[in-house]
Amino acid sequence: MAKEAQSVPGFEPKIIAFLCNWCSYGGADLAGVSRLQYPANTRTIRVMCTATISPHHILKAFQKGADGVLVAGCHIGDCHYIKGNYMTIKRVAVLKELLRFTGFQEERLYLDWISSAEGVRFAEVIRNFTQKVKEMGPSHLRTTY
Amino acid sequence: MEYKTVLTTCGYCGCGCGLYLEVLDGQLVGAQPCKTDSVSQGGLCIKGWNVHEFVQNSERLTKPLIKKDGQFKEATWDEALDTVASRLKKIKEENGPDRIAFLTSAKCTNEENYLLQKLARAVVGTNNVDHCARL
Amino acid sequence: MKAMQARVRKLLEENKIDGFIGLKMEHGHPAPFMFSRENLGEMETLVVGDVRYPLNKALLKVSGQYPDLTFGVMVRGCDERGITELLKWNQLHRDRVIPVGVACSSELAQLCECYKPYPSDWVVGEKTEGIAKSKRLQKIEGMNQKERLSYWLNQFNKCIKCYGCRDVCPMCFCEVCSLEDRNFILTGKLPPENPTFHLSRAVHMVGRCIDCGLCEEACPSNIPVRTLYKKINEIVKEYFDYRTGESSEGKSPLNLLGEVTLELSDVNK
Amino acid sequence: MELGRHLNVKILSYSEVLEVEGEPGRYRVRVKEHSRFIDPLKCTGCGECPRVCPVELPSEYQGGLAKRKATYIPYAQSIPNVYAIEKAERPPCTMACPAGVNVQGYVALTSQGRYQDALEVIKRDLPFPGILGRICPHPCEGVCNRELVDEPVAICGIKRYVADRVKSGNGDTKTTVAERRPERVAVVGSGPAGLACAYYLALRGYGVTVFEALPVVGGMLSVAIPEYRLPRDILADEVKAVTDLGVEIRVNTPIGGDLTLDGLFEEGYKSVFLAMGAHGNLPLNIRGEGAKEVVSGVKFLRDFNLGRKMEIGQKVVVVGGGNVAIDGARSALRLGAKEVSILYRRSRQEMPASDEEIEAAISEGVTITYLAAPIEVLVEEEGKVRGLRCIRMRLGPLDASGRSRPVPIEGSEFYVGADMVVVAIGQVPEAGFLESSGVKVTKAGTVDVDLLTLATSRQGVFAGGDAQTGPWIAIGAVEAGKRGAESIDRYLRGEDLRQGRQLREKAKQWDLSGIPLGQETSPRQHMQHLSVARRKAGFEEVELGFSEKQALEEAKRCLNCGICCECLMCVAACKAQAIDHKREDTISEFEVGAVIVSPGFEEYDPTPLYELGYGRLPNVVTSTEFERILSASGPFEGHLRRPSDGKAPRRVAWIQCVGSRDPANGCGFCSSVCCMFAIKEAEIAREHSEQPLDSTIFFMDMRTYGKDFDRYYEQAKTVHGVRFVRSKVYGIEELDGTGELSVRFTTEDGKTRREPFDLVVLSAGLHPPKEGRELAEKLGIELDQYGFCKSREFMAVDTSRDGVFSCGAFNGPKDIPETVMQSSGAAARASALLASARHTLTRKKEYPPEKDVAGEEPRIGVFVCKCGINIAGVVNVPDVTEYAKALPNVVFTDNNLYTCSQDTQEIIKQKILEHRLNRVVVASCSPRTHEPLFRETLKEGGLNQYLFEMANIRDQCSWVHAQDPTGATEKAKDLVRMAVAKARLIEPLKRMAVDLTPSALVIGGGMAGMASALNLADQGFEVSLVEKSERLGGIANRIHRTINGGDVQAYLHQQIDRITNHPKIRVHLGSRVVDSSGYVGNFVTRLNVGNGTEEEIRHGVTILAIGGQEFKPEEYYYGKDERVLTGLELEEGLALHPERYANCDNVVMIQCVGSRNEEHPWCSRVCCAKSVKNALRLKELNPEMNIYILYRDMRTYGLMEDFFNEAREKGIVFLRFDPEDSPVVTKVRGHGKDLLQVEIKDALLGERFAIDTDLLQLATAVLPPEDNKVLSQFYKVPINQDGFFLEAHMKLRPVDFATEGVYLCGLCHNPKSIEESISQANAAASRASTILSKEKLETEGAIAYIDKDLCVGCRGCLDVCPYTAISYVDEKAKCEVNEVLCKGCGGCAATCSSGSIALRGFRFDQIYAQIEKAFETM
Repeated sequence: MAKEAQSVPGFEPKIIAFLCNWCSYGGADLAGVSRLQYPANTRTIRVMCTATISPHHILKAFQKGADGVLVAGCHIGDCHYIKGNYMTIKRVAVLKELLRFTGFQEERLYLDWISSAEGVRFAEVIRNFTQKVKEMGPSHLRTTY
Repeated sequence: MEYKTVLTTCGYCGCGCGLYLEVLDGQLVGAQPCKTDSVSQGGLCIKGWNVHEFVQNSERLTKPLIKKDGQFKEATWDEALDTVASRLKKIKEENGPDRIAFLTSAKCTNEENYLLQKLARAVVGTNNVDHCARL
Repeated sequence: MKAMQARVRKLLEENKIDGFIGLKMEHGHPAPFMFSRENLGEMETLVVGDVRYPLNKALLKVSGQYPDLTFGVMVRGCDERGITELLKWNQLHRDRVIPVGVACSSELAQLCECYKPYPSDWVVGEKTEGIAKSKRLQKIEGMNQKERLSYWLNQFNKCIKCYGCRDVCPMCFCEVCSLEDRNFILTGKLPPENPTFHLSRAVHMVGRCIDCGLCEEACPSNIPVRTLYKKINEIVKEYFDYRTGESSEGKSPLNLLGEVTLELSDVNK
Repeated sequence: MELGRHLNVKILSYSEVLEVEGEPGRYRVRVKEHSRFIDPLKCTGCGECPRVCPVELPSEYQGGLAKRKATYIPYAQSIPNVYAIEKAERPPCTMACPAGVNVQGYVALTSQGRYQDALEVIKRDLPFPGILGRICPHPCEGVCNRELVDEPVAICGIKRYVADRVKSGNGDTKTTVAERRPERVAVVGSGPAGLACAYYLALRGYGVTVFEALPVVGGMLSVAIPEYRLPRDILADEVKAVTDLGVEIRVNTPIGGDLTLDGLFEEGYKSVFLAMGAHGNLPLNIRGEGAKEVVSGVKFLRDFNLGRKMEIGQKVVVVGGGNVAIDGARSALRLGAKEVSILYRRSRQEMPASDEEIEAAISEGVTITYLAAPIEVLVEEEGKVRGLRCIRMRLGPLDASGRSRPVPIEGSEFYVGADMVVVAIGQVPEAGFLESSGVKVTKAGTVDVDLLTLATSRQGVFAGGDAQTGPWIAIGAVEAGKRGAESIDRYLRGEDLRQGRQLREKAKQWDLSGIPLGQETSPRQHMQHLSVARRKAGFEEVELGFSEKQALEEAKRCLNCGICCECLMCVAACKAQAIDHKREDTISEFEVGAVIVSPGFEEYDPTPLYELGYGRLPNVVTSTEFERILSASGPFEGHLRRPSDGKAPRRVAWIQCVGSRDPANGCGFCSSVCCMFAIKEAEIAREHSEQPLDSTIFFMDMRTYGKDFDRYYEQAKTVHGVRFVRSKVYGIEELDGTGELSVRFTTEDGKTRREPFDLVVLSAGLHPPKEGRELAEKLGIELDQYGFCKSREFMAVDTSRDGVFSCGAFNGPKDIPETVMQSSGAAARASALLASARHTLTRKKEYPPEKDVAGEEPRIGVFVCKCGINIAGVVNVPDVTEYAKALPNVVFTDNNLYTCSQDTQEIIKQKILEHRLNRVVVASCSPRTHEPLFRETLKEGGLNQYLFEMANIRDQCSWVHAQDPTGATEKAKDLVRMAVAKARLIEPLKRMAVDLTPSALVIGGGMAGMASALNLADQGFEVSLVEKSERLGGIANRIHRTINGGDVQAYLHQQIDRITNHPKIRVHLGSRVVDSSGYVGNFVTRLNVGNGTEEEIRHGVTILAIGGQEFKPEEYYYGKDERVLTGLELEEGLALHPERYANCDNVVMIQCVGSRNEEHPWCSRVCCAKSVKNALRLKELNPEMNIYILYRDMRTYGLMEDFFNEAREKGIVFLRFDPEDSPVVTKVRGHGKDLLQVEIKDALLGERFAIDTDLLQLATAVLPPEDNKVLSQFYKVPINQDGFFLEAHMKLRPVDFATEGVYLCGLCHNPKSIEESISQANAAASRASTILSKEKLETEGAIAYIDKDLCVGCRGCLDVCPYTAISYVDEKAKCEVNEVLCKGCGGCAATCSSGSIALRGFRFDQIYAQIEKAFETM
């Protein structure tokens, strides 16, 4: 049955981050260049635009036991492909609502816009999200942790 | 131009779900559960939904094949039946009937299944007979 | 029944349509059948039937074979929404489909919790008011997160992956289905990965599901998949003010760029 | 980023143009590339050197609000991503130090508390820091520039602190001794010179023996300088540093006695260094000097220091002014003398002893008598001294030593009682014995040497220190020892002694200009001293040295004058060995066909405007500083803080026109952009502010004239509540140190008020750069009165010299869209000039044939990078490499120091061949910066460039998980596994070549259309020009003069002539577009060419230049009274029949008719200038005429402001009205004719009044073209809400459409002047030529493709493509991707629920593989 999801001491969440090459991935690089520190729980998958990310990928990530999924793209209007991120916010909105309805802790899926100049904000987003997922405990889909 | 549905029963397993085969101009184009069937009440399993696919499938065998040095070669019925008969007889004599087993197919009619188990039990003399739907 | 038979006969005789897809009573069971000028004689076997079949799906098969002919089809409220969408999704051609309406009975409407259990015009049945708010949804909305989680996981794990919900659905017209992509859903494993399997199909239903309920009726494990797709239609209405099947204008929100009406704060509530 | 890697762009950064010679098409350019002291090819931008650099200075990029190091890159993503070390000339302190010790180096290191490193810098030139830290008279402090600010830096005290601190922590610097050499060298004398020579010879591996005559080691250090100045343990310790190197010191072995110079050579020494010092004492040569109690200063100190018994008089007189005299006097006191006095024949300034010593002596009770000299020692009968007869002196002319010669004053004798006299008037070396051994000695008794090499007259014998220079300071002797060692080393190696060596020039203090002003003054630290009482008791050290706090404080006072202090810490830290402090500036010369100059602008420095308080009040900042404050990479990381106390401001004010529209201060022009960016800053500040922010903008005219700018202004005003106060600001004061500011201003109603603010932003104007004038001279181009580059009439980007073009703010202040248009325009003009040479110099790389890997089992090579210590410092690279070996399909793994270096690229190519690799994975830094580099290597290695995947284990792993090495290594392994998982599924991608029709279609024959057609034709491309009407010229036909006097009609006809007989242009008059299809490179357009016939044109690019329309108003009796004209109509009238208007008495012009209202909510930009132009023309006709211009905001931006001033000077009256009560025009009877009466409420005066006018000009709006909708459908290009065409990006791609291959220019984009239209037209031509100049159009590699069998033609993907690259093919009932248009955003692939669309390179199965392999246990 579904394990009770609550915070477990010593639990290190596994987070998958979909970053878009032109903006959030650039912000992550800038955080690096500025030597900002943030926890190492995130595994990044680089896509050219967040428009490439389908709900399938997000569901697959959770199915494979990710405790948190971060989707970070360009601010509206900044997208290298002009309107790629228009699709992203619609898809994530629908998927989150669906996850909430089926009892999955939809806060584990987080969408944000981070520009390539916002190294500081990128580090902040990762720190806050990792902390929040840590407090939520392991995903109930996680077979082992 | 004709489209109709033929009510029938799925032969794969023992449930015997009622289903319609969709026929368009003589071609089987789909299967639908029969919603008024007292047994399956409109449900089908994955086999039931695809029960129509093998019927007119181009990859069905039309001639007996015998593998010769790794390659299946077409053979006449006589040649095929002679080969099977001789080989089975040899095994029966050398290792005894129980070293042979028979597995029948849901795609055959009941009658054919009946004949095969008769062949096994009477001619070969073994009870190793089974049917994928545990008929 | 008679009215329907008369209308169909008239359409056929006036060459308005070349075939009518409806239900034919045969061996005591109403079965999907195409009445045409060749089998006018069997017209009286045409029934409305109190059980529903995906006639639109049959229509797709037939019109796919004969793209230049015009066909009639018996439509209830949901089927008409289906026709509207199938036109928008370019699977049917506007002037090659003539629907003949049937208004659903009130208990069928109650059963379906259908919000518009009648087509724009119909020859059989009386109009009953639609149900605005689905009680099923409210029941589940009422649960807290943990209850919802165990409810749905238990439901999903009953699935035998028969793909019946997809095979019966008149709106699932894809040539090959991404739920059969072995990189996405492993083969040879029951129950299939959940909630991925069911939620993926739910997402595909954005701008497609006409809430006809055939999926739930076809599910051998009685999984309330229809509730899931009702929720999808609710989400799409609430976020994008888009009602699937209602108007022949506009496109499903996930299939056009459009304008950004959502803020991050709406998403990360 | 793209520019940085472009094959055909050479970037010479950190460089200046010296000279441009030649003529258009063939210029010789000389460029000086300043030395970065870092090899750009080797530097990987890893950032280790700034971490070890001790020198901090204000960062220009951060507007001085944050710090940067001497080695720096301007900002993290700068291109080229190579560090540079900023160096001024060597600071005076280092130059003044005789031994050349790198003073700034060790002071800077000390300021960072890095004492060990500081000591290492010192010991490179001075082995005895402890000694010199105490006794050196520190000539360096004499020239320290800090003195110009307050007091010099206490350098010597810092050196002493460093020496003591490191010694106390018994650390020491590691000295590397070269490998042993056979030769042995003899050093005569163990003073500072001898010891230093021995030290440096030992370092070079020579065997050294030091011969010391006296029983103690150290020469003057031990026998002259008393212990209270130089404790013996310090001396012994630093001598040990020499003996530790294997140097043998033999005391009590004088040379010259039985052991002679020749003896030394016979004993086998190959070379000798004479460093006997100057122990001989100069006699007074006066009567009675022979008495017993008259003692030589040197002997007195020697006997006392050697502890020999000596009796001391009660009343001691010391004769002399140097250190020996002072030490003698203070030692005498300590030995019990009651009274000690010093006689010195010159004045205080000339005393050679250092001030501290003189001060210390006086404080210990020694009395000093200046300008006095003894002439006779008075002796009692039994020969005992009882006193001195002395004489007063006065200072005469300068003598040889540069000091004034003392001259006795007749009759000024006087008597001084004394029972002991110490003679310390100078030492002289006892070098007599050398004469006999062939070593020449000077008259002064010092050894005669070649001053550069210290070689004496005898071969192999060198000399240095006091023995050679006469008595001088110890640091000089140390330097001599070091130089001697160098000479001996060269002599013994047989190398030339003089080659590459020169003497140090004399150092002098810089003048004030070199010193950064505004340094806070801070007092010089002073050492604790032993109490006077305790000093007498014994020989404890008097000066107690600095505390750590004092040393740090003092070191921080250093101004870092040399900027880089050459402490060489960076050289050690740079793993790539890219740093070379000796790199020279390089001058390169090359030939170019054209020159484009764009040095940008400089923000006006508001400091001279004293009343605004910039520079004085910390919370008054300029706009660029505020941009930095708002920026995420700024000093406060984007949080809104104010500089004074870091508090978040609640009330912020912007003050406009600071350093603009200010003729009195020589900047009469308007800077064009400040209004807009002030509003933008107010908006962004509101977003960044944690609590509600009230922002106020003080302005004269709100000049938001650009596209959508006015809407932005209205929104800021009405929706976001930004307060706009039309006013004149007088000054800003600060309320006594609270940081609160109060702004004093006067509003239109004449009232003057004050308002409090937490922060004030000065919108400083855009001025030509300082070096602009110098650059203009070098390039031979003229500047205008303000220093902006002068443009030619109608061609803004042309300068006064052919072949040289300018763009950007250098030829006049402008915003980003204008700048980008001009930059493309300049490129177009240059391309037209060089059209014949196109494709000649551009390089095309040849690659080996691409190996076909289809069907092969994946064979993956994994290269893990250390990046120096940037990765290896945190991630266990060998561990990750080992781990990668075990991953499926991995057949080769390796790790390297710098995978991006040139040699590693060769290794990768070898490994590809050697192991038949068909996939490459590099685990290093970010693909954003390095993927193209590695793809290039794959291509050179014969592999398809897309068979490559990167794992970012630096920027997103080691750098950001520095404190969690295990976590970082774990993550690195995961990232490598993910990359390998995707690599397995990668397929080669081809970039398809698509044919292209190299011709252009220009729609619209107005000024813009013609300009772009001409430019493209001049570049050699075929052009079809389509004009709807029967004649070219468009709206320009009705314009006669530009505001700066250009003759429009003449230019127009010249253009029309060039168009009509240009071989490459076909003109279609009276023609319309009826249909268009195709895409970039392959457009097909059908024209209706009049009289019913149609023509089909094939073209590669399309330029829309269909102009705009003049708004015809209904109000103000327009069309009902011929005295009411639009601006255009009046201009035509003035040009064709001026006499009609000459005798008007009153003329009224109403601005913004039909603009800036609900119906047309935009500013039509050209009407203000047109009204001023017409008004000035009317004044020319009849100076008596009264002209009133009724305006809402006068928007004569840029250099047009001068005409607005001229208009006011000529008496043209400007009346402002608010839109709510705009002017009312009524017809009224008067003077026998019906008059046009214009009634207005003037905002300035506040009353309403009426003007009867003979002529009413309405400055009417410019509307979008009528066929905008039609063309928008044909070419699938969008229109904005006002009806103008919507460009791809307002600032960065102002002439492109999102749909590739279609461009726009002129009024159809937005209202603009003729010059601006022509600039934009050239820009459009330039952008179009980037397509037409290609032989073939290459598709992107990673683009989407649709599997025909799976697609059901549902068209769900069609409207998700931002580039309309997907089209539905009716006959196939399927969708298809146009590979030329697709940019690879993947939107369609993610939309298609059946999965029949895939984005190459990012297919679903590849992304699933990455997800699955993300975590080991998943």
